Amino acid sequence: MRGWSYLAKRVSFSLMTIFVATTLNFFLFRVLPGDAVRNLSRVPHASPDLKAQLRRQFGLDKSPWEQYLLYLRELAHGNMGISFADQKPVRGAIVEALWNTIPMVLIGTIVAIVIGVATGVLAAWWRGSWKGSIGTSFAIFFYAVPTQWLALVLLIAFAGLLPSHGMSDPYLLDDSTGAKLIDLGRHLVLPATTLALTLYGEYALITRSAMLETLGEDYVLTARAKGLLPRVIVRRYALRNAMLPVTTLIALSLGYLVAGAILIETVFSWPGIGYAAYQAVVERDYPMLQGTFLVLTFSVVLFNLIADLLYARLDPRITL
Amino acid sequence: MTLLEVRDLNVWYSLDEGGENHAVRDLSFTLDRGERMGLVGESGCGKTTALLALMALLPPSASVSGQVLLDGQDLLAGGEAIARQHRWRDLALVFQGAMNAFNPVRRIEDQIIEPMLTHGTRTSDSARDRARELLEMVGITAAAGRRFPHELSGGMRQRAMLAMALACEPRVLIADEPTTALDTMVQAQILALLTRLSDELGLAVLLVTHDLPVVSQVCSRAVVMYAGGLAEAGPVADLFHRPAHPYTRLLFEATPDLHSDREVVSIPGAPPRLDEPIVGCSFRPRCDVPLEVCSDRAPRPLSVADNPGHVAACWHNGGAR
Amino acid sequence: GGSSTGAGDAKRGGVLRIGTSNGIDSLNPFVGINQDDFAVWLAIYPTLLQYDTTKPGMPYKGSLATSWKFSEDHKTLTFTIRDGATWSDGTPLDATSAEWSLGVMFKFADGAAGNWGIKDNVTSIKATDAHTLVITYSAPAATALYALGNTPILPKHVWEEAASGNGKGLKTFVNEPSGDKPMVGAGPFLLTKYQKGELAMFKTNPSWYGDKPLIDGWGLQTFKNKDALVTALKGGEIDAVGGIPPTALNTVKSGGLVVDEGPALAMRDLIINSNPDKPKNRELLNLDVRKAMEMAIDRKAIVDTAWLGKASEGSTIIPPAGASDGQEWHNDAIDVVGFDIDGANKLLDQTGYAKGADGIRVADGHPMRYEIVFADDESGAGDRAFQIIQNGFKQIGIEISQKKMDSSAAWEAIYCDDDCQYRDFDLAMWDWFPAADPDFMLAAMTCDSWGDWNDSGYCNKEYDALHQEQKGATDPKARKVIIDKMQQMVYDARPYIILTYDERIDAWSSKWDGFVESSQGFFNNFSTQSLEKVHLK
Amino acid sequence: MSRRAKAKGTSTSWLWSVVWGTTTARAGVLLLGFFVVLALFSPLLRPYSIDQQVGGVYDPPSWAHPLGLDDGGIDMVSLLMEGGRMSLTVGFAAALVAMVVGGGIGVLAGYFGGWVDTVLMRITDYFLVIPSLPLAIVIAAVWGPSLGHLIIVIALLLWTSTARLIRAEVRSVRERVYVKRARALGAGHTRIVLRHVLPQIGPLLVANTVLSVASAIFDESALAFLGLGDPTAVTWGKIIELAFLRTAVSAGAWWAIVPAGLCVALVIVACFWIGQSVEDALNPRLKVAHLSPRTFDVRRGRSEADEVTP
Amino acid sequence: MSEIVLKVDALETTFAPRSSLGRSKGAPVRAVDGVSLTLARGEMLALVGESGCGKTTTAQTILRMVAATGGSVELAGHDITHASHKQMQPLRRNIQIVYQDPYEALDPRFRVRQAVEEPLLIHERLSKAERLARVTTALETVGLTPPESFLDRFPHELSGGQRQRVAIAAALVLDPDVLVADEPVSMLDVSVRAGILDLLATLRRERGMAVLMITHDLSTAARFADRIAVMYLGRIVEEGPARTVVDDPQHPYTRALLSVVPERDPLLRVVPVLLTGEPPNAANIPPGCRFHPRCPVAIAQCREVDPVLTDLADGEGHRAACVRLPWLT
Ligand SMILES: Nc1ncnc2c1ncn2[C@@H]1O[C@H](COP(=O)(O)OP(=O)(O)OP(=O)(O)O)[C@@H](O)[C@H]1O
Ligand SMILES: Nc1ncnc2c1ncn2[C@@H]1O[C@H](COP(=O)(O)OP(=O)(O)OP(=O)(O)O)[C@@H](O)[C@H]1O
Ligand SMILES: [Mg+2]
Ligand SMILES: [Mg+2]
Repeated sequence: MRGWSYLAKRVSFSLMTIFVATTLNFFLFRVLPGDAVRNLSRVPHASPDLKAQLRRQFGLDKSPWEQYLLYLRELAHGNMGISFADQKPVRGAIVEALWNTIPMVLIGTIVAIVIGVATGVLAAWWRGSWKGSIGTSFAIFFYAVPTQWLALVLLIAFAGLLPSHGMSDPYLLDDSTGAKLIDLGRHLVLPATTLALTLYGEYALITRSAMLETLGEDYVLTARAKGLLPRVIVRRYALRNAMLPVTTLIALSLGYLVAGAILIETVFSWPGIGYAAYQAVVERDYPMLQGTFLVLTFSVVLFNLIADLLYARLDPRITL
Repeated sequence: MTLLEVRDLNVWYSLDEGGENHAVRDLSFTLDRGERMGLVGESGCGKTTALLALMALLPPSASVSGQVLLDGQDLLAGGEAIARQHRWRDLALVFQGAMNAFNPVRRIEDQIIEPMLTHGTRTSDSARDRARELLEMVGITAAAGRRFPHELSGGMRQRAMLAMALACEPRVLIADEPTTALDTMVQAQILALLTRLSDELGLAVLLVTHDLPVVSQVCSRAVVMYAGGLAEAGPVADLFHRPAHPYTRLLFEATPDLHSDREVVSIPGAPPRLDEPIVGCSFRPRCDVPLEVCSDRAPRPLSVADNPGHVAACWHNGGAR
Repeated sequence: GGSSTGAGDAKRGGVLRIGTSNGIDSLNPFVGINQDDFAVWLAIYPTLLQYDTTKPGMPYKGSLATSWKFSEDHKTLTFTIRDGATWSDGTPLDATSAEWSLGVMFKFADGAAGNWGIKDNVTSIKATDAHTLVITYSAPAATALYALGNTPILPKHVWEEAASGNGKGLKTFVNEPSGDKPMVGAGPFLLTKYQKGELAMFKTNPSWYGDKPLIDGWGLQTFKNKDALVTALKGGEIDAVGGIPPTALNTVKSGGLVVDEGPALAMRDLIINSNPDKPKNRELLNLDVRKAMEMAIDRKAIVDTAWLGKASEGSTIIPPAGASDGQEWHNDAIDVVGFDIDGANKLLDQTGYAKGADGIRVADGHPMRYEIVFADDESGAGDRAFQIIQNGFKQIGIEISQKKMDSSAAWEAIYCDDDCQYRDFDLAMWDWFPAADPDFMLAAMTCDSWGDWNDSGYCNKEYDALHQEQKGATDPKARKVIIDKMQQMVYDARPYIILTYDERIDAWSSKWDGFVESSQGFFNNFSTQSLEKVHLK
Repeated sequence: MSRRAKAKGTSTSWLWSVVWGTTTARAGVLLLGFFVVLALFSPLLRPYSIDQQVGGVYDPPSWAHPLGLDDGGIDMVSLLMEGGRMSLTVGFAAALVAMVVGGGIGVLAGYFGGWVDTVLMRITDYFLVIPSLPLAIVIAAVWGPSLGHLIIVIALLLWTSTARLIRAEVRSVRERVYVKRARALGAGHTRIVLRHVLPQIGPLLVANTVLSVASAIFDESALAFLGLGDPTAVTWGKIIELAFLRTAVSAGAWWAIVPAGLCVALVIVACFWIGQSVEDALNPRLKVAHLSPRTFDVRRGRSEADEVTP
Repeated sequence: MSEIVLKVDALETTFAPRSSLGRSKGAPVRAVDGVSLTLARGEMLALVGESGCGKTTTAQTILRMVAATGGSVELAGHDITHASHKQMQPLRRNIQIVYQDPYEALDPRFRVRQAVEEPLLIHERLSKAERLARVTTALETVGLTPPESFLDRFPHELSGGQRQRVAIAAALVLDPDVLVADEPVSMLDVSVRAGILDLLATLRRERGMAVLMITHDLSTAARFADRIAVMYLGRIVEEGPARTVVDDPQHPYTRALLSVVPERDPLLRVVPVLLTGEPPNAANIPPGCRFHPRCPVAIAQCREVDPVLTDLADGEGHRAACVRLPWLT
């Protein structure tokens, strides 16, 4: 019973948040400068007639409140509007962009989690010795370097060796699945590495401090008193408990990741959601921008929820 | 008869800000098979440190000298590998904060089983049976073993902790203030349980507390520590009725009685700092009957009235000049 | 430049991979405005004419129309349409097709088809038979061929529905290939695949009415990141690039690539608000002040530093690369004032705007400090140019600061809307990519263009009269005389100080040959010659 | 023990002893100090003017220009100094704004609890889930780019975490006995907040602000890179952006990109070292490790204490 | 009996259950459930009972730190149960509190002087010199002599006993009528407890200050208090002169509580009466006598009748709340 009410509470908060974000999202974009219709029509010579007609078509002649209701209604039907830039439904473009972002982000994140957590554990274990300091220093460095800079540096270092633009070679002759996968893999290397490196630092630092915290807990001392081997204690006691905050933080960071990929996608022209958001700003494409913004918010809310549920799942003190 | 012997134990903690805390000083005592002994002293006098030293569980910032002999084998000399084999099999430890002594994300039962499997004293099936048995023994239902630590009350947790301590049938149970965090009624229950277990299983118990009456009721012998060193040790009756160290006497006098309106005293002053060398008797500044020699030289623990089981480190108790 | 060999012995086949940093904006001819869009339409749709970019004056040459003829009074234009042309799906392509398509653009010239601008003086468009298309005008039109020539002819059977009613469907029509089928077209190439913002793929159109191209097809890949563009070219991921950034020239040259440089049809300008009703900072209307400003601009430094030498010093509003109808339109007789700080200071001293204690001149009681509206698409080279101008102005006691805006905001800041009279700005920096024919650029300076393309607020009746006159000057030589005069007028009044004319840098892999030597580069929106002739070595 | 460590409290001198007493924190202070000094005196120390061309476009490093020249032929060392001045200004200003806003909201929510807490924290929650970079993009686009707006945008990204942290800490401070005692005494809210709560959270706020400076500089570089920085101010982020726009990568001019990013990274590392050391010191639990690859020493011989004789 | 300075009548304090989504989760916690007590000038009343029985909550309610949900509190003749913040302010100086934990009771950044003068700053307008004089006197009173050597110290430079003395000095400086001491010595070492308790005894003797001392240590209560009130699950179950309650307990709960107090003398070993059953839960108070589920002598009637405090015939103001009283021996 309690579990369901917890779930219900979390889910309703998430929905509430999405609603607020949607509303904010709508009104925020109303204040952008630049006339939507001018951008929309892309025609400086457009007659007043045509402009008025376009205004009507895009609902820009209505009051903001009416537009807002209209927007909500359409959204409820999964309609995110028509892109001003290319007159195509926003939803399709966003779905496509998301599918492009996901593999890159997924691979980068998995790599980051694996090496980040491992470094964090070892750095905590070797705290105070030179080995620990090296681990920590690496982590801090990668935590500190600007993402776009790291991307550029990798670009300089690997220019010519690895593709640095887009996610596939459009002129690939061999169109077998294997060749396509290899091609995608080659394109993935630089963006995913950039992502993995920047995240790695963060994850290692989070893990390290969570480990330090748990290593100071009384149950670790008890475990030692029980005669358990250090590696058993690290795994079953320290890491297992440290993973509670680490998992949550990682899940949370995943939510922001999609948005955070903007920089990487910009440098490597990766046709993902972040790049789409950036392009939409540049092109003043309100519907597209609203759409990406909504998707990004949605991802944060979703991962927040996942983090909560995961925490509840991992920590028996919280009953689901 | 002697099971555990501590000889000239010294522990220093090196401090972050430089210097070191000499937390345990030349502590020696013995613990016999099946015996219940109390270790009492003011807060910060080194009780916990001494216990951790017994199990070689001190932090890396510590350094020790002296010997901890279990059946004649030195636990400190062998390093972590040797000490680990003895932990829980021979010496089990119950901490003050049973709250935090259990891993919050694992079931009680699994945590009880764990040392049995680690030390290979049981197979996994019989270990599980044993865990249930132990839980029943300390007065919680075996089903409670399937629960997580936070699902038990403080008293139940302390009992479960006792059950866990008994898992490998240790010969010595070391209990560091096992009842301070608990309510008087629960405290009485736990102490009764402890007494019963030690009687039934022939378990030697080293009970650390700052509550003298508890020691009086539960233990046969006690060691009184002051500023890291031994002040007096002996049978509790002797300590109460014939204290040979003014600190022991004052400590008893500072404790009120339920049924008498006897004057209750306090001991003026505070214990000495442990990060500075102590010249002379460490208790001298607070002592109500100081001698001249006390400020110059530290007294050695000597037998009181030729009773080898009762020692006191006080110039009033004699000592070579 | 690329050399052309005879088509006969050249190797056939291969896909030419072109990289661009401009990119396709939209494939819908009623929506797209990018240069690459126009180039693509030219490649996939038939046009009546194309330009011959191999000749300096870019004369017209036939395409779907084999010949054209003006009547005596220059009010009727007759095209002869070639025989046997078809759309790629087999539907016949003849004069009626052109009539329908141009008719639609004519009909909606005030609306959806505004950017094709084919309305000027046109009274009717008629196909008298399958081979003859007749356009009639209300007045002699010097720009008739320019207006009609390169306009894509769209397949009626595809567009008919979108063009029905008020034509609002034209703007929302999705003009992209679907599935495996190439899009219906009748140019030298067919569009087979399109991914917005990334790639367009073309294959040679087997049923094209012209000479078959040598390649199997070509692709146009968009690189928003210029570094990636250059890297891809160097790494052999693409074969040819139009518009290499000057900063990468050395890298490209050292990479064993063929580099082709030439003037481009683009310019960078400093706009001085010339609205005569300007209420504030009216000293900027003073011609001497403007002249002094020009004298304080070190154009050479801009060319060298901002453009690394890959630009030329500007003068008039018609770039030297502007040519059509066999005529080059730039007035090179203009006496451009040189970089001369002392002269500028002297000139300003005469105006009475003396320097204040802080070295800034004071005009009518206020210091000569101005904000420059700066469209952020000029960033990079533009920033550098600004810096140089700022330094120069400082030496003559004028302080300017950069007010960077994205292009929408910049547009808001300087362009008049429908009925606005005045925009409150002093100076601005932006660019122009004029058309081949000078009419468009000249029109942007007329009083009529207020509320439209006229962003400087310049208005001069005499100039407007000349503008009307050149429109009717059907002889290019005569027209040039008028246009020279107009260029001089604008230069003297300085609503614009033209800073530089762009130069383009194209480069391609040495595996390829056959690019047609052209003033407009190998990939442009004037002709498909290069794409038709290019081939593997 | 830990209780005592905590009760020892946190005074300014304590803060200083942490910052100057820990090796990493001291390294951080020195590193940050180095950049701050360079920044403060950048107009005096700069070897060359930052708007005067002193050589060719993207000239490589030489003795006269150890880090080469940028795409406008301007000395990189001078540019980096000026960039540092601006980046640090943005960083510190944004962190301060975030500290005031976030700290204020955190204190209010944490101290008053109840509906004040609920409302303020809900607002914070909403801000927390809004993807910050796109929000910043939109705001920068709406307001137009300027240093002041940039500072506000970045502060907007930062204040939520400060608010949450401070709220949590204030809630715990509020439950401290001495605060309860003050309430029992009849002390007003102002007095309690100003005299008891604020001084107590001070060090944490300082640590958090130092870390915020790092985030702010990081965010500035990201926004600048996306073209949302102040176009007229030279910042490290701006330097990277310009180099990117002007194809420094394909021009092979690594010196136009690498040093600016390293500067950002170094400042962030310095802030991290300081902030983290303070936070660690505030959390004495981190000092205890019950498990470690090292073990205690075993000393031979007897205690010296015994040998002490007057 | 002399002047009553504090009168608590049928005091009730209920903590609302935590709610989620508008629905309440669990039952309300009735931490204090009908407590009545009086405190006369110069008297020390010890409130004893198991952990969680509501001792602290009673104190907090008396001090208006939490709101009472029923009953009344009268301080020196003023009903303060519903006094506003403003009305309460001048009355606060009459009632002061000392907390259990001397390590937490002082602001770590306040010097001794500041900690002790804070009440003066809040309640009185005095010159700096006057304040210093008051602070010095207070420090002397609590035995921190010479005061000058303590004035400028920080709490961490003091021992636990000294800190508790500073806390008491800060409570004394306003010369209150009532001092509430919530477990004032339980965190201190045995060796220094007596000093603090003696100090409290002196204060009430010499200043006529009434002390409400909360403790779970019956020996201490017996030794230092005039009267003892035994609390169980939010209610006082037995009350009377300290000696009488200890030597002649009437309520079975008091008896059990007394039986588990360990004796100092190892030779006197007593057999404790161990209560079984779940520890009491203030969110779930059993019907009838609230002690019956754990009572060793409960009878059927206990399940129905909720006994009230009744005077016992010994004429010493000894009262207990048990159905089975008076014992038939
Ligand atoms: N890790 C450590 N580093 C430095 N000093 C320490 C450390 N642990 C304990 N000490 C110091 O050593 C002395 C003895 O501490 P210990 O915990 O053994 O005392 P205790 O008798 O158990 O006290 P309590 O009754 O408060 O538990 C104290 O002065 C304490 O401050
Ligand atoms: N703020 C609160 N909200 C909800 N329940 C509370 C609150 N404070 C106390 N309680 C509950 O009220 C009951 C009485 O608590 P109180 O602290 O008064 O007991 P106590 O007798 O002082 O115990 P102890 O001896 O442990 O200090 C307990 O069940 C406690 O859990
Ligand atoms: Mg201890
Ligand atoms: Mg309490």
